[in-house]
Amino acid sequence: MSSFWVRRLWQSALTLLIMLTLMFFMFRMLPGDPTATVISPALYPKAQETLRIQFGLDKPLWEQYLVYVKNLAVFDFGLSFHTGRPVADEISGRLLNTILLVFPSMIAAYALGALVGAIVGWRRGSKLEAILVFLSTALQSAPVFWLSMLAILFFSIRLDLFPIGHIVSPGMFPEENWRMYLSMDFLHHLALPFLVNTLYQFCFPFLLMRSSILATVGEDYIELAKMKGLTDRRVLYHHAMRNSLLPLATTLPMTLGWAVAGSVVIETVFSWPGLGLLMVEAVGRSDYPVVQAAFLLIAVLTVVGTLIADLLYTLLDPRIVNA
Amino acid sequence: MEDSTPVVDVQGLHVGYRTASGPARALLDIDMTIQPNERVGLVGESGCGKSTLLKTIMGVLPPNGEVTEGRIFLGDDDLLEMSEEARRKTRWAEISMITQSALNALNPVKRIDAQILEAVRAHRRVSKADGKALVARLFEMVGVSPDRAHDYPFQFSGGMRQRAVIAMALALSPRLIVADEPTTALDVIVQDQIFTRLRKLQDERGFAMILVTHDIALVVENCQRICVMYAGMIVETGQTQDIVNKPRHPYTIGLLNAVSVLGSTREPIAIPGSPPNLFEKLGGCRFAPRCPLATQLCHTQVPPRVDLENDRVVRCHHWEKADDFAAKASSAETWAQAPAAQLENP
Amino acid sequence: MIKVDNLAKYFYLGQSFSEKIRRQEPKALRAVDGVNFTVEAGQVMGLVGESGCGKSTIARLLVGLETPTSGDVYFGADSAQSLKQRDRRAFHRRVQMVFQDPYGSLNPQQRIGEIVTRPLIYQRNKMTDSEMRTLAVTALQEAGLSPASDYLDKFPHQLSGGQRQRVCIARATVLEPEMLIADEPISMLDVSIKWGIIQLLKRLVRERRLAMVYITHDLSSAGSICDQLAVMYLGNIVESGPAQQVIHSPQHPYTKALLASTPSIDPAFTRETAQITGAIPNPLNVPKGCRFHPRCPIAQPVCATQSPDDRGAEGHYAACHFAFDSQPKTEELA
Amino acid sequence: MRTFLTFINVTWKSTGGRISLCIFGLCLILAVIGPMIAPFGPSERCYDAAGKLLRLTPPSWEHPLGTTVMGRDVLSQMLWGARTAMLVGLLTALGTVVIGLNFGLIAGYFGGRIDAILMRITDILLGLPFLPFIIVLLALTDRNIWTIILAMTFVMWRSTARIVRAEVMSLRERQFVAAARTTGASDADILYREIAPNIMPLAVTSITFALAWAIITEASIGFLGFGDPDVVSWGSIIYDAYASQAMYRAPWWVVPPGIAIMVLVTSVYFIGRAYEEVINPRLQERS
Repeated sequence: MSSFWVRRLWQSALTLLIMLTLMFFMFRMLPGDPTATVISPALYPKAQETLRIQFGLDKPLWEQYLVYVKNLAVFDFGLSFHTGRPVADEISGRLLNTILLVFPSMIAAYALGALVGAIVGWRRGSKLEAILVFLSTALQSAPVFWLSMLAILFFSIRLDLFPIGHIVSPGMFPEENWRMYLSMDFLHHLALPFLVNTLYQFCFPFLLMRSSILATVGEDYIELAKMKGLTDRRVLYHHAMRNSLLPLATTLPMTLGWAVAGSVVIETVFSWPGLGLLMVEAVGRSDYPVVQAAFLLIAVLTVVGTLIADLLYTLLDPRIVNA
Repeated sequence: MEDSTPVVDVQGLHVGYRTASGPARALLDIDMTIQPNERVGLVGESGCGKSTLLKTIMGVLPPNGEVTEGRIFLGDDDLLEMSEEARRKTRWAEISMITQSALNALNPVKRIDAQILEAVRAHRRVSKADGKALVARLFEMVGVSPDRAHDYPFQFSGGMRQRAVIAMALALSPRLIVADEPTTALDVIVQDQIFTRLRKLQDERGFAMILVTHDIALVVENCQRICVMYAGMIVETGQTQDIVNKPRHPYTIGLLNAVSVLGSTREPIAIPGSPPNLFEKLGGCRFAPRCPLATQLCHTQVPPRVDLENDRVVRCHHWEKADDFAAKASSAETWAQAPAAQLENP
Repeated sequence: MIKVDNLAKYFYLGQSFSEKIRRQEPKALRAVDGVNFTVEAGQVMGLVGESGCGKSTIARLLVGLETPTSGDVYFGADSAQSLKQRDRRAFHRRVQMVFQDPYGSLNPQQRIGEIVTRPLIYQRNKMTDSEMRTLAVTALQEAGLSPASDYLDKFPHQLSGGQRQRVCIARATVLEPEMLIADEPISMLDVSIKWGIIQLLKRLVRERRLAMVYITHDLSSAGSICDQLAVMYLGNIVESGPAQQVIHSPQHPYTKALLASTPSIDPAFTRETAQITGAIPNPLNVPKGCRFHPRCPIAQPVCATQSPDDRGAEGHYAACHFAFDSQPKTEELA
Repeated sequence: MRTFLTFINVTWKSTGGRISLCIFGLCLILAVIGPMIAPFGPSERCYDAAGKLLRLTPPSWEHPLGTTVMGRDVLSQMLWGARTAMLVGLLTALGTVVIGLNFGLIAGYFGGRIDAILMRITDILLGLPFLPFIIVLLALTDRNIWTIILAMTFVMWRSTARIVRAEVMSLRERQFVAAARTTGASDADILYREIAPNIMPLAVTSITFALAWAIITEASIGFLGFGDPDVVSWGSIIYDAYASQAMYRAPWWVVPPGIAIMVLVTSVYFIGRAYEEVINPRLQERS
């Protein structure tokens, strides 16, 4: 491994460490006392004491911190204040639900956005271009929760095509096992949030690709490709699009982490039991071990995504050699 | 050579651009003939329309550019009348190009051999082995080791990249190669090596060439004929020897005067003023404001095309005074009489 | 008189992790490697060479944009390095530069008037606005932009290349420097106006008794601009002397190759073919002995081992083992 | 001021820009005078002649956008919400750009260790889950509008800083910077007199993005129920509708705030784009 990657890994690890440290202290230093919800001042002092010891809150802050970091190393995120169950168990299923909703729609949105953006940018000045640019800007400007509500109003309530929310019909899969994800019922529930999210996420890659194609059109190598007698399609797909795709493709892994964080809103509207909804609930209940773990997870996703983005770049762009 | 049909014959070409600041007339009544095996030099300053002319010939005018009049014959066919597909088939197979900046012209993320073969495959089927052999042959021709053919453009030095672009231009043995400032970015020693190579290749393989450059010395050394362009017009055309020894257009005279000659202590003289912008309406000779010979006539009437002996064409109302003017042209006072000079130093 | 004394600039490359662990010496790119020359007031010294020969690094060293690895520049008795440390602004006032790119060297957001007065502001001259304006107007007019009032409120993009270069010259002269560095000032300009800029520079050199260093790749123009000429190759001056002498009787094989490769407008002039082969070596790996020997048509075994001293007299020197030999060695070799 | 006028001038040149400026201007005016012309208070309950609470009445002359489940006038809430949206948007955008611009300028210009530290900070901020983080901050501190503005600014400046830094790093290598240095300019001279004016077009684009983002984010916060309980915002109107379970029965309650957000944010995006389209050809011409 070259020194570039050694340094890069180092940096990422450091970033993560700083983040988890900051988060740890943020949750404990800020004015609102989250422990108040678990250890109600109304309890007997004795009971309060027991609870403190159970959650490890009796030790000095720095010691708590060391224990926290040590436990993290074995993926022990502590206990939920709300349920008393290990946070890791609480989160893992929720994360899967979010990923099943977010990743496919992100990938679909990026693929579609890039393709349509490229075609529209290549044939610049068309009516279709103006309409699409306007529509996608407007779409991007609308709050996604509102769009979701309109979609539910129209598709679920008026047309009765899709369920109003949740991941499966109530009572269908009481034990919530893997079979759930293979059922038609799950897909039926997934369809509407997937469509809304895809449509919403479509705007960014579409607009980016279009402007990036517009910028490539004037490049000398595009002109040369035309002069070589290549067909118009070949110039578009093999030269203009290939080169403009590079920045877009490499931002995708990074964006995935953000998309998980951004799923908060859409999950709330569709009552989708994902990480986002969990975070909102946990914040509402001051269940900070859960929130902290969710944050950490997203941070890891983003940092790893950034690393993958860098890696992709070096793989896809021959100009970058980290010798 | 004069009896044979020309490779490319441009007749009365007018090209304009629609821009935000109004229409611009980039080319005015261009006539240009290139015979087989001939090297023609196209000389002019920035903005004179030489790259528009090339783009029109190659068929890659930007969307806001438009041919308003004229024809471009390739053999017997008018390029401007062809269907898009027929036109595509002529590209690179009949006319290819050596571009100005090889760094930007080669796609940075594609291997060089792939970029060359792509051009070939757009016109005929080539097996993998044949393709490899072809690229190797081309690379040997331009003096780069064939082992390097599978590299990316950024792995090449400037000189090697330019050679790769030449190899690409030769790939389909076209009848005409257009070289647009092929060596501006290179050092003189490499430039010299590349031109020596190009002349040799032309002798061996026989193709016509248009060399476009602002460096008049390069044209004098490499071309049999010269076209001098100014502000969208070809102001003078003729055999190189004739143009250098007996220039007929004041701009040509000025241009020859404005460059330094190696080993000579003669001080060059700049032409006063600067080239006009192309948005201005054409009220007369576009060189008139910078021309010491300019009269009222020049400011009002576009000079007509004057055909002289030995394929010579001049566009100047006062071409007959040229000899007289050329004799005085090496003194700064002569140029101080141009209208633009009087504006500069009142 | 300005004296450049043994000036050198090495750029040290960043090291990889493993190299640092093994404590290897950092690789040095010897951009300028021990250069000496002098420029008299009222004279033009030309530095000629191909890209990568170090001529632009010298320009940056002379105006203080880089700090030399070793060596110094003397203005009379003052050392530039100590002057720079003592009073950076005073140093900059004495040396000014005209850059190659008239488009990039003017701030696109500033009006011409601002561009020309900025140096006075940066020098903290404590002048009033009208005093500065007067100076700016004079400088512009002297640079051939008259009446200056036509230009003061324009933005750079409203001017032609030649006019912009005149603005650059006005900006340089408004501080009344002793030395002017011109780095390829005409290479990006149109042929027909180039010489106007040269004549302006020459007039300034004459009238203001400026010492000018003129940097170019073009031998044919250097011949008619410069009084003295120095030819550079891989960070060294390989030949120097009075301009006409260097061009008419070149002594170093590299100078000869450059001359033989320069196209000429004179159709009667047939130049000899350049004998030079190969490309400029990587400056990270400078050849031993004479730096030119791997490409030299007259190289001998001695050239690979011993780096040549300057040979010559009366101001014309060449760093070649065989310079000024009456019989060129080429024939013996052939 | 001069910058502002050129900005208006430049944007006005395209039709899209002109329409967008008008819409934005209208929203701005409504933000100022909206509460004054609003027929009812934001949380005032309306009753009919008989003294019965007007729950979920459809649009009428009296209540052009109908009433909510609590009997509040939707139009009045919308007008009060305009003030919130504008206040949050403008202040956040301003804070974001001022901080981001200075950090970007300094990091890009000086490079080295300063740059490394600043970039590490933005890395950390980039790793934070944007919306959840702001919600947590609000939950732990104080749910009021100023905290929202501060929290958003705290996270959002990272992007501006990164973009500005990249631009400064390329501007730093331009010849006019070298030219200024050779005339004796100090680092501060170069940074603020030579480089900063060239960053302005970028700053304008940044402001529009930050503005758009802030408005949407504030709405999302409101929708998730973490908004300032004392302030009506377009997001909180939708939240009330959603929480009351009445939204699917009362479209007049849900649709207007969404449309208002969409129209305002679209106009902001188009203003940015119109400005960029005029500025860009000039940028390209120079390079």
